[in-house]
Amino acid sequence: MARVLLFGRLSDVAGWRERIIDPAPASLFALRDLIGAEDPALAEALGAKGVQAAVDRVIVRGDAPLGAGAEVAFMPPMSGG
Amino acid sequence: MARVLLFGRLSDVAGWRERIIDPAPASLFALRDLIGAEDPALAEALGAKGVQAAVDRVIVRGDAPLGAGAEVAFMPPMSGG
Amino acid sequence: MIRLQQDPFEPGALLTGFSAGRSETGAVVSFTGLARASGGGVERLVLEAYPGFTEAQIGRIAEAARARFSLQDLMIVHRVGEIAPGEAIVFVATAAVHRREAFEAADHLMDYLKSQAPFWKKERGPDGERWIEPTARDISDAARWEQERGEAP
Amino acid sequence: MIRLQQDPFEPGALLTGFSAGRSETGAVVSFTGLARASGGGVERLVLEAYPGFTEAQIGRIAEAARARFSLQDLMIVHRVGEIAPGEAIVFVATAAVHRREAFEAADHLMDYLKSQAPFWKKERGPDGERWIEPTARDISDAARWEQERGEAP
Repeated sequence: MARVLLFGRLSDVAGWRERIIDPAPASLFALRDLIGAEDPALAEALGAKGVQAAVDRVIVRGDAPLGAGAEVAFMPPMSGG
Repeated sequence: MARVLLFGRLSDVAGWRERIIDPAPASLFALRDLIGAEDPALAEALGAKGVQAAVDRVIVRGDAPLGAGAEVAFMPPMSGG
Repeated sequence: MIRLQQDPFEPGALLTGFSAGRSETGAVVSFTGLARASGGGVERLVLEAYPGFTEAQIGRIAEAARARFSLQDLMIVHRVGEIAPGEAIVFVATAAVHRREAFEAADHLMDYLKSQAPFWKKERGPDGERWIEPTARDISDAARWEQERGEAP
Repeated sequence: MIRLQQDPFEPGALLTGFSAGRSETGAVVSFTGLARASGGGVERLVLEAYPGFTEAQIGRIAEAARARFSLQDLMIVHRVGEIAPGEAIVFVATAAVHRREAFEAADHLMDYLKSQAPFWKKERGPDGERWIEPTARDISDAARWEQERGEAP
């Protein structure tokens, strides 16, 4: 099981903000491909420049394994202040 | 007649803050020499690095003529804030 | 002190609290970011955060500033949710013995908050909604601090 | 707004007034200079001004900042007379559309107030009185702005 969170414009594109994927794929890239497979617009948005992923609240560059109950967040470029 | 103002440590050295000199000398340097002539410690302090003069509230570099009723200020290095 | 909040806050009241009782501080710098109406084009700014992660990342940004500058104290308050034009979005304050450190630390904090704190912002106006992404200048402003240390740009 | 005053002032109250009703301002930066006790070595700071001339010179410093940076507004409040440790000596605030201008203008104002505004300051403590002159850093800080424009250092 993995909990997936979308932020910023990604949740607008997908039409959802949070989702449980069960069973969870073994890796971040496999998870990204899975949620993108059923939604080409989301797949494109997830692949856009500057989109980052965090696994269990740690920013990850490249692929990463997903543990049991992982929290995976996809985040467009950040813009505070 | 000229009104002479001393600021900061200059007034501590001289023991006065404001003085009317009448008749006034014709120039700033002549005025400075006049008030320094009777007080060698003040003469030295007026010649110290960074001491500036203003005539009628305009900073003057070098000598300057003094008009009737001039206000002459001698100012050590400024330090606001 | 680091805080995220939904409710509006008053920057002056925060500065009053931050400056009080500082008999060994020489310099306090504050930055307040305000929501702009853009001539009526923006009715609300909507700020989204990643609860838990956002606070932790701001904590890391604060630690980096503390490690780099001689600070006595710092404060960061950031709004989330809906913000009306003229309301404060973010308040940062720094306290130091001398002014250069206080200025640079506040500047540094803002540059990183702008480009590396997990917030996503959209403008809502008469013509609908629009996501705001960091500008090229936001990115180059944060990069200044890396270059100054001789790191790769 | 430029003001010299004998009475203590509260920096937060000034920031509240300065930030209010700004629906087209993106950034407000404030600087507050506080009197330091220096571990008990300073009981009072005594600030002397040249009435009339000091206000005029601060006005020139403000005009230079307005000419150089895209500012919407600025405020300078400076104490004169006796100042206790922990009390504010000076408050500067700047308002701009973007933060870089607000930061740089506040920094610039303070550099010039430190070295070119007609104030003279002494510390009074248990060991007597001592005049404070601008430090080498105060002078080099103000010189930064000349060098950046390619003028003689």
